[in-house]
Amino acid sequence: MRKKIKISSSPLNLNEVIRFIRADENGAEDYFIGTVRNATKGESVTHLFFESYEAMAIKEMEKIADRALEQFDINNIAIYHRVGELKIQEVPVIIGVGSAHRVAAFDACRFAIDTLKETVPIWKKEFLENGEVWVSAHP
Amino acid sequence: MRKKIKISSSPLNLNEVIRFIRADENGAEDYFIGTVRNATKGESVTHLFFESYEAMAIKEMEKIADRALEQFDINNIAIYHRVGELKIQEVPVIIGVGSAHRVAAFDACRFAIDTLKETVPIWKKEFLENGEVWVSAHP
Amino acid sequence: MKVLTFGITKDIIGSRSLEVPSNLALTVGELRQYVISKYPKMEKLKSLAIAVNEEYATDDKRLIESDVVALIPPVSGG
Amino acid sequence: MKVLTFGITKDIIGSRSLEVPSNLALTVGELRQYVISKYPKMEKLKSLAIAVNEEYATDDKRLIESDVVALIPPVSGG
Repeated sequence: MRKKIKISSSPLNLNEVIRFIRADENGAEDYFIGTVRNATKGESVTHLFFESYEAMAIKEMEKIADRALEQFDINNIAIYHRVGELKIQEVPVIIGVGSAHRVAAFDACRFAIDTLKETVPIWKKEFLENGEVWVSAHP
Repeated sequence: MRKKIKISSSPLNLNEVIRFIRADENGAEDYFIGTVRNATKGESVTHLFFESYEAMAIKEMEKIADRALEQFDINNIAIYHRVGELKIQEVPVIIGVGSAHRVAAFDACRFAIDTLKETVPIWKKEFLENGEVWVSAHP
Repeated sequence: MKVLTFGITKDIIGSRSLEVPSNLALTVGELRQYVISKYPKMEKLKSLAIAVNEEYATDDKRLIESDVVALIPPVSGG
Repeated sequence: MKVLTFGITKDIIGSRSLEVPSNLALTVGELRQYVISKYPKMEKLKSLAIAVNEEYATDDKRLIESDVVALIPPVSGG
Protein backbone atom coordinates (compact mmCIF):
# COMPACT_ATOMS: atom_id res chain seq x y z
CA MET A 1 0.00 0.00 0.00
CA ARG A 2 1.58 3.23 -1.11
CA LYS A 3 -1.04 5.81 -0.07
CA LYS A 4 -3.11 6.46 3.01
CA ILE A 5 -5.94 8.99 3.17
CA LYS A 6 -7.97 10.00 6.19
CA ILE A 7 -10.56 12.56 7.23
CA SER A 8 -11.21 12.61 10.96
CA SER A 9 -13.03 14.65 13.56
CA SER A 10 -10.50 13.53 16.20
CA PRO A 11 -6.95 14.93 16.52
CA LEU A 12 -4.71 13.66 13.71
CA ASN A 13 -2.14 11.09 14.79
CA LEU A 14 1.29 12.04 13.45
CA ASN A 15 2.83 8.83 14.77
CA GLU A 16 0.36 6.83 12.68
CA VAL A 17 1.42 8.82 9.61
CA ILE A 18 5.10 8.22 10.37
CA ARG A 19 4.57 4.48 10.93
CA PHE A 20 2.94 4.33 7.49
CA ILE A 21 5.67 6.33 5.72
CA ARG A 22 8.80 4.85 7.36
CA ALA A 23 10.26 2.09 5.20
CA ASP A 24 13.57 0.37 4.50
CA GLU A 25 13.77 1.87 1.00
CA ASN A 26 13.26 5.49 2.12
CA GLY A 27 16.19 7.78 2.85
CA ALA A 28 14.08 10.94 3.13
CA GLU A 29 10.74 11.88 4.64
CA ASP A 30 9.02 15.24 4.48
CA TYR A 31 6.07 16.10 6.70
CA PHE A 32 3.98 19.19 6.21
CA ILE A 33 1.82 20.03 9.23
CA GLY A 34 -0.73 22.82 9.05
CA THR A 35 -1.51 24.46 12.38
CA VAL A 36 -4.18 26.95 13.44
CA ARG A 37 -2.58 30.36 13.60
CA ASN A 38 -3.71 33.03 16.08
CA ALA A 39 -4.15 35.73 13.46
CA THR A 40 -5.10 36.30 9.83
CA LYS A 41 -4.56 39.52 7.88
CA GLY A 42 -3.85 41.34 11.13
CA GLU A 43 -7.03 40.15 12.88
CA SER A 44 -7.02 37.87 15.92
CA VAL A 45 -8.49 34.41 15.37
CA THR A 46 -10.17 32.63 18.29
CA HIS A 47 -10.76 29.26 16.57
CA LEU A 48 -11.61 27.62 13.23
CA PHE A 49 -14.32 25.30 12.01
CA PHE A 50 -13.67 22.85 9.14
CA GLU A 51 -16.48 21.20 7.21
CA SER A 52 -15.99 18.60 4.45
CA TYR A 53 -18.02 16.90 1.76
CA GLU A 54 -16.40 13.75 3.02
CA ALA A 55 -17.11 11.21 0.26
CA MET A 56 -15.90 13.59 -2.43
CA ALA A 57 -13.01 14.95 -0.34
CA ILE A 58 -11.65 11.41 0.11
CA LYS A 59 -11.83 10.88 -3.66
CA GLU A 60 -10.02 14.14 -4.38
CA MET A 61 -7.35 13.38 -1.78
CA GLU A 62 -6.82 9.97 -3.38
CA LYS A 63 -6.39 11.64 -6.77
CA ILE A 64 -3.72 13.91 -5.31
CA ALA A 65 -1.88 10.93 -3.80
CA ASP A 66 -2.08 9.01 -7.08
CA ARG A 67 -0.78 11.99 -9.06
CA ALA A 68 2.07 12.52 -6.60
CA LEU A 69 3.07 8.84 -6.82
CA GLU A 70 2.99 9.11 -10.60
CA GLN A 71 4.76 12.47 -11.04
CA PHE A 72 7.48 12.24 -8.38
CA ASP A 73 10.01 9.56 -7.54
CA ILE A 74 8.47 8.79 -4.14
CA ASN A 75 7.62 5.52 -2.41
CA ASN A 76 4.59 6.49 -0.33
CA ILE A 77 2.33 9.36 0.72
CA ALA A 78 -0.23 10.00 3.44
CA ILE A 79 -2.78 12.83 3.48
CA TYR A 80 -4.75 13.38 6.68
CA HIS A 81 -7.29 16.17 7.23
CA ARG A 82 -9.26 17.01 10.32
CA VAL A 83 -12.79 18.45 10.47
CA GLY A 84 -14.80 20.14 13.21
CA GLU A 85 -13.77 22.89 15.60
CA LEU A 86 -10.05 23.53 16.06
CA LYS A 87 -8.30 25.78 18.54
CA ILE A 88 -5.06 27.73 18.06
CA GLN A 89 -2.05 25.36 17.56
CA GLU A 90 -4.29 22.42 16.66
CA VAL A 91 -3.56 20.55 13.41
CA PRO A 92 -6.00 20.62 10.45
CA VAL A 93 -3.73 18.80 8.01
CA ILE A 94 -0.72 16.47 7.85
CA ILE A 95 0.97 15.39 4.64
CA GLY A 96 3.77 12.83 4.82
CA VAL A 97 5.93 11.66 1.93
CA GLY A 98 8.72 9.07 1.80
CA SER A 99 11.32 8.69 -0.95
CA ALA A 100 14.84 7.45 -1.60
CA HIS A 101 16.16 10.98 -2.11
CA ARG A 102 15.05 14.23 -0.54
CA VAL A 103 14.17 16.42 -3.55
CA ALA A 104 11.26 14.18 -4.58
CA ALA A 105 9.89 14.14 -1.02
CA PHE A 106 9.93 17.95 -0.79
CA ASP A 107 8.44 18.40 -4.28
CA ALA A 108 5.66 15.87 -3.76
CA CYS A 109 4.74 17.22 -0.32
CA ARG A 110 4.49 20.75 -1.65
CA PHE A 111 2.48 19.59 -4.67
CA ALA A 112 0.08 17.73 -2.39
CA ILE A 113 -0.67 20.64 -0.04
CA ASP A 114 -0.89 23.16 -2.91
CA THR A 115 -3.36 20.93 -4.80
CA LEU A 116 -5.35 20.06 -1.68
CA LYS A 117 -6.02 23.75 -1.13
CA GLU A 118 -7.30 24.06 -4.71
CA THR A 119 -9.41 20.95 -5.24
CA VAL A 120 -10.46 19.17 -2.04
CA PRO A 121 -14.01 20.08 -0.92
CA ILE A 122 -13.22 21.19 2.61
CA TRP A 123 -14.26 24.59 3.93
CA LYS A 124 -12.81 26.65 6.73
CA LYS A 125 -14.73 29.19 8.78
CA GLU A 126 -12.61 31.63 10.77
CA PHE A 127 -13.96 32.91 14.07
CA LEU A 128 -12.51 36.36 14.61
CA GLU A 129 -12.95 38.69 17.55
CA ASN A 130 -15.61 40.54 15.54
CA GLY A 131 -17.57 37.90 13.69
CA GLU A 132 -16.98 34.90 11.51
CA VAL A 133 -16.12 34.33 7.84
CA TRP A 134 -15.95 31.44 5.36
CA VAL A 135 -12.38 31.74 4.07
CA SER A 136 -11.93 32.58 0.37
CA ALA A 137 -15.68 32.50 -0.33
CA HIS A 138 -15.74 36.02 -1.77
CA PRO A 139 -13.35 37.75 -4.20
CA MET B 1 14.43 31.48 21.41
CA ARG B 2 14.05 31.00 17.67
CA LYS B 3 16.60 28.25 16.99
CA LYS B 4 17.50 24.96 18.61
CA ILE B 5 20.54 22.87 17.62
CA LYS B 6 21.49 19.44 18.89
CA ILE B 7 24.00 16.67 18.19
CA SER B 8 23.24 13.48 20.06
CA SER B 9 24.36 9.87 20.23
CA SER B 10 20.88 8.85 21.40
CA PRO B 11 17.83 8.55 19.12
CA LEU B 12 16.54 11.98 18.08
CA ASN B 13 13.29 13.04 19.73
CA LEU B 14 10.85 14.31 17.11
CA ASN B 15 8.31 15.27 19.77
CA GLU B 16 10.91 17.54 21.36
CA VAL B 17 11.46 19.20 17.97
CA ILE B 18 7.71 19.65 17.47
CA ARG B 19 7.25 21.11 20.96
CA PHE B 20 9.94 23.66 20.15
CA ILE B 21 8.49 24.59 16.73
CA ARG B 22 4.77 24.67 17.54
CA ALA B 23 3.65 28.24 18.29
CA ASP B 24 0.54 30.41 18.18
CA GLU B 25 1.93 32.50 15.32
CA ASN B 26 2.74 29.52 13.05
CA GLY B 27 0.27 28.29 10.44
CA ALA B 28 2.73 25.94 8.76
CA GLU B 29 5.41 23.52 9.88
CA ASP B 30 7.73 21.49 7.68
CA TYR B 31 9.79 18.61 9.05
CA PHE B 32 12.51 16.91 7.06
CA ILE B 33 13.54 13.55 8.50
CA GLY B 34 16.50 11.68 7.07
CA THR B 35 16.32 7.91 7.51
CA VAL B 36 18.87 5.15 6.91
CA ARG B 37 18.05 3.49 3.61
CA ASN B 38 18.74 -0.20 2.96
CA ALA B 39 20.64 0.41 -0.28
CA THR B 40 22.93 2.87 -2.02
CA LYS B 41 23.79 2.85 -5.71
CA GLY B 42 22.36 -0.64 -6.00
CA GLU B 43 24.37 -2.10 -3.10
CA SER B 44 22.79 -3.35 0.13
CA VAL B 45 23.61 -1.32 3.24
CA THR B 46 23.72 -3.08 6.61
CA HIS B 47 24.20 0.00 8.80
CA LEU B 48 25.83 3.43 8.96
CA PHE B 49 28.26 5.14 11.28
CA PHE B 50 28.22 8.92 11.77
CA GLU B 51 31.13 10.83 13.27
CA SER B 52 31.18 14.57 13.97
CA TYR B 53 33.63 17.27 14.88
CA GLU B 54 31.08 18.27 17.44
CA ALA B 55 32.20 21.74 18.53
CA MET B 56 32.57 22.90 14.93
CA ALA B 57 29.45 21.08 13.71
CA ILE B 58 27.32 22.89 16.31
CA LYS B 59 28.76 26.22 15.14
CA GLU B 60 28.04 25.42 11.49
CA MET B 61 24.50 24.26 12.31
CA GLU B 62 23.91 27.50 14.19
CA LYS B 63 25.10 29.47 11.16
CA ILE B 64 22.60 27.59 8.98
CA ALA B 65 19.77 28.34 11.42
CA ASP B 66 20.75 32.02 11.60
CA ARG B 67 20.89 32.31 7.81
CA ALA B 68 17.52 30.59 7.45
CA LEU B 69 15.93 32.95 9.99
CA GLU B 70 17.43 35.89 8.10
CA GLN B 71 16.66 34.79 4.52
CA PHE B 72 13.18 33.28 4.92
CA ASP B 73 10.02 34.57 6.59
CA ILE B 74 10.03 31.89 9.28
CA ASN B 75 9.51 32.06 13.04
CA ASN B 76 11.71 29.23 14.29
CA ILE B 77 13.97 26.38 13.22
CA ALA B 78 15.44 23.26 14.84
CA ILE B 79 18.33 21.20 13.47
CA TYR B 80 19.09 17.87 15.17
CA HIS B 81 21.76 15.41 14.05
CA ARG B 82 22.59 12.02 15.47
CA VAL B 83 26.04 10.40 15.64
CA GLY B 84 27.22 6.83 16.22
CA GLU B 85 25.99 3.61 14.67
CA LEU B 86 22.56 3.65 13.01
CA LYS B 87 20.53 0.77 11.64
CA ILE B 88 18.14 0.77 8.66
CA GLN B 89 15.12 3.07 9.28
CA GLU B 90 16.88 4.95 12.08
CA VAL B 91 17.02 8.75 11.91
CA PRO B 92 20.32 10.62 11.40
CA VAL B 93 18.77 14.08 10.97
CA ILE B 94 15.62 16.08 11.72
CA ILE B 95 15.03 19.63 10.55
CA GLY B 96 11.89 21.44 11.71
CA VAL B 97 10.72 24.87 10.58
CA GLY B 98 7.71 26.94 11.63
CA SER B 99 6.26 29.92 9.76
CA ALA B 100 3.05 31.83 9.21
CA HIS B 101 2.75 30.60 5.60
CA ARG B 102 3.87 27.35 4.06
CA VAL B 103 6.19 28.47 1.25
CA ALA B 104 8.75 29.92 3.67
CA ALA B 105 8.71 26.75 5.79
CA PHE B 106 9.37 24.51 2.77
CA ASP B 107 12.07 26.80 1.37
CA ALA B 108 13.89 27.18 4.68
CA CYS B 109 13.75 23.46 5.46
CA ARG B 110 15.20 22.60 2.07
CA PHE B 111 17.88 25.28 2.39
CA ALA B 112 18.86 23.92 5.80
CA ILE B 113 19.29 20.28 4.75
CA ASP B 114 21.04 21.23 1.49
CA THR B 115 23.49 23.46 3.35
CA LEU B 116 24.01 20.97 6.18
CA LYS B 117 25.17 18.41 3.66
CA GLU B 118 27.70 20.90 2.27
CA THR B 119 29.16 22.58 5.32
CA VAL B 120 28.62 20.72 8.59
CA PRO B 121 31.63 18.58 9.64
CA ILE B 122 29.84 15.27 10.03
CA TRP B 123 31.02 12.12 8.24
CA LYS B 124 29.09 9.02 7.27
CA LYS B 125 30.61 5.59 6.81
CA GLU B 126 28.46 3.09 4.94
CA PHE B 127 28.76 -0.58 5.86
CA LEU B 128 27.95 -2.60 2.75
CA GLU B 129 27.77 -6.34 2.35
CA ASN B 130 31.30 -6.23 0.89
CA GLY B 131 33.20 -3.70 2.93
CA GLU B 132 32.84 -0.16 4.18
CA VAL B 133 33.28 3.31 2.71
CA TRP B 134 33.42 6.92 3.86
CA VAL B 135 30.70 8.55 1.75
CA SER B 136 31.82 11.23 -0.75
CA ALA B 137 35.44 11.05 0.35
CA HIS B 138 36.76 10.32 -3.15
CA PRO B 139 35.84 11.88 -6.52
CA MET C 1 -33.79 16.62 -7.50
CA LYS C 2 -32.02 17.06 -4.15
CA VAL C 3 -28.88 19.23 -4.13
CA LEU C 4 -26.44 19.09 -1.20
CA THR C 5 -25.04 22.34 0.18
CA PHE C 6 -21.76 23.01 1.99
CA GLY C 7 -19.89 25.87 3.60
CA ILE C 8 -21.26 29.27 2.72
CA THR C 9 -23.89 27.82 0.35
CA LYS C 10 -25.44 25.99 3.31
CA ASP C 11 -25.53 29.27 5.24
CA ILE C 12 -27.09 31.18 2.31
CA ILE C 13 -29.77 28.58 1.72
CA GLY C 14 -30.24 27.88 5.43
CA SER C 15 -30.42 24.13 4.92
CA ARG C 16 -28.17 21.14 4.27
CA SER C 17 -29.95 20.51 0.97
CA LEU C 18 -32.12 22.17 -1.64
CA GLU C 19 -34.98 20.65 -3.67
CA VAL C 20 -34.78 21.67 -7.33
CA PRO C 21 -37.54 20.87 -9.88
CA SER C 22 -35.80 18.52 -12.32
CA ASN C 23 -37.33 20.23 -15.39
CA LEU C 24 -35.64 23.52 -14.42
CA ALA C 25 -32.15 22.00 -14.23
CA LEU C 26 -31.49 19.64 -17.12
CA THR C 27 -27.78 20.47 -17.06
CA VAL C 28 -25.20 21.60 -14.51
CA GLY C 29 -25.20 25.06 -16.13
CA GLU C 30 -28.97 25.36 -15.79
CA LEU C 31 -28.79 24.22 -12.17
CA ARG C 32 -26.28 26.99 -11.38
CA GLN C 33 -28.51 29.57 -13.08
CA TYR C 34 -31.52 28.35 -11.08
CA VAL C 35 -29.62 28.50 -7.78
CA ILE C 36 -28.26 31.99 -8.51
CA SER C 37 -31.68 33.31 -9.58
CA LYS C 38 -33.29 31.96 -6.42
CA TYR C 39 -30.42 33.00 -4.08
CA PRO C 40 -28.79 36.17 -5.51
CA LYS C 41 -26.06 36.07 -2.80
CA MET C 42 -24.61 33.08 -4.68
CA GLU C 43 -23.54 35.43 -7.47
CA LYS C 44 -21.21 37.25 -5.07
CA LEU C 45 -19.13 34.11 -4.44
CA LYS C 46 -15.67 33.86 -5.99
CA SER C 47 -16.82 30.65 -7.69
CA LEU C 48 -19.64 28.12 -7.51
CA ALA C 49 -18.67 24.66 -8.77
CA ILE C 50 -21.11 21.78 -8.95
CA ALA C 51 -20.26 18.17 -8.18
CA VAL C 52 -22.15 15.28 -9.72
CA ASN C 53 -21.66 11.88 -8.11
CA GLU C 54 -18.73 13.27 -6.11
CA GLU C 55 -16.80 14.59 -9.13
CA TYR C 56 -16.46 18.16 -10.39
CA ALA C 57 -18.80 18.57 -13.38
CA THR C 58 -18.71 20.88 -16.39
CA ASP C 59 -21.68 23.09 -17.30
CA ASP C 60 -22.80 20.92 -20.22
CA LYS C 61 -23.10 17.79 -18.07
CA ARG C 62 -26.72 16.51 -18.20
CA LEU C 63 -28.36 15.71 -14.88
CA ILE C 64 -30.58 12.74 -14.13
CA GLU C 65 -32.82 12.22 -11.11
CA SER C 66 -30.55 9.62 -9.51
CA ASP C 67 -27.42 11.82 -9.60
CA VAL C 68 -25.92 12.92 -6.29
CA VAL C 69 -25.54 16.67 -6.83
CA ALA C 70 -23.75 19.18 -4.58
CA LEU C 71 -22.93 22.90 -4.55
CA ILE C 72 -19.17 23.48 -4.08
CA PRO C 73 -18.31 27.04 -3.05
CA PRO C 74 -14.60 28.07 -3.03
CA VAL C 75 -12.70 25.45 -1.02
CA SER C 76 -10.36 26.42 1.82
CA GLY C 77 -8.94 23.29 3.38
CA GLY C 78 -5.42 22.82 4.69
CA MET D 1 51.25 21.75 16.67
CA LYS D 2 48.56 19.16 17.20
CA VAL D 3 46.13 18.60 14.29
CA LEU D 4 42.80 16.78 14.82
CA THR D 5 41.70 14.18 12.28
CA PHE D 6 38.19 13.02 11.36
CA GLY D 7 36.49 10.53 9.07
CA ILE D 8 38.76 9.15 6.39
CA THR D 9 41.71 11.32 7.46
CA LYS D 10 41.67 9.58 10.84
CA ASP D 11 41.71 6.21 9.07
CA ILE D 12 44.59 7.25 6.75
CA ILE D 13 46.71 8.59 9.58
CA GLY D 14 45.65 5.85 11.99
CA SER D 15 45.25 8.24 14.90
CA ARG D 16 42.83 10.88 16.22
CA SER D 17 45.52 13.54 15.92
CA LEU D 18 48.77 14.30 14.20
CA GLU D 19 51.78 16.20 15.54
CA VAL D 20 53.14 18.68 13.00
CA PRO D 21 56.42 20.61 13.51
CA SER D 22 55.27 24.24 13.69
CA ASN D 23 58.08 25.50 11.49
CA LEU D 24 56.87 23.28 8.61
CA ALA D 25 53.33 24.68 8.66
CA LEU D 26 53.33 28.42 9.05
CA THR D 27 50.08 28.72 7.07
CA VAL D 28 47.05 26.55 6.35
CA GLY D 29 48.33 26.00 2.80
CA GLU D 30 51.70 24.79 4.08
CA LEU D 31 49.99 22.47 6.57
CA ARG D 32 47.99 20.86 3.74
CA GLN D 33 51.19 20.40 1.69
CA TYR D 34 52.92 18.81 4.68
CA VAL D 35 50.01 16.42 5.34
CA ILE D 36 49.77 15.38 1.67
CA SER D 37 53.52 14.84 1.34
CA LYS D 38 53.56 12.68 4.47
CA TYR D 39 50.32 10.79 3.61
CA PRO D 40 49.99 10.59 -0.20
CA LYS D 41 46.52 9.02 0.09
CA MET D 42 45.29 12.45 1.16
CA GLU D 43 45.79 13.69 -2.40
CA LYS D 44 43.18 11.21 -3.64
CA LEU D 45 40.42 12.84 -1.56
CA LYS D 46 37.78 14.95 -3.29
CA SER D 47 38.80 17.83 -1.02
CA LEU D 48 40.79 18.48 2.15
CA ALA D 49 39.66 21.56 4.05
CA ILE D 50 41.33 22.75 7.22
CA ALA D 51 39.56 24.26 10.19
CA VAL D 52 41.25 26.68 12.56
CA ASN D 53 39.52 27.28 15.87
CA GLU D 54 36.40 25.51 14.58
CA GLU D 55 36.03 27.66 11.46
CA TYR D 56 36.89 26.83 7.84
CA ALA D 57 40.21 28.57 7.03
CA THR D 58 41.68 29.80 3.74
CA ASP D 59 45.15 28.75 2.61
CA ASP D 60 46.79 32.07 3.48
CA LYS D 61 45.66 31.95 7.10
CA ARG D 62 48.72 31.99 9.40
CA LEU D 63 48.85 29.40 12.15
CA ILE D 64 49.98 29.91 15.71
CA GLU D 65 50.82 27.28 18.29
CA SER D 66 47.65 27.84 20.35
CA ASP D 67 45.29 27.36 17.36
CA VAL D 68 42.95 24.36 17.39
CA VAL D 69 43.56 22.88 13.95
CA ALA D 70 41.63 20.05 12.25
CA LEU D 71 41.63 18.19 8.94
CA ILE D 72 38.16 18.26 7.30
CA PRO D 73 37.73 15.67 4.52
CA PRO D 74 34.54 15.86 2.37
CA VAL D 75 31.54 16.03 4.73
CA SER D 76 28.60 13.67 4.36
CA GLY D 77 26.09 14.37 7.12
CA GLY D 78 22.34 14.28 6.79
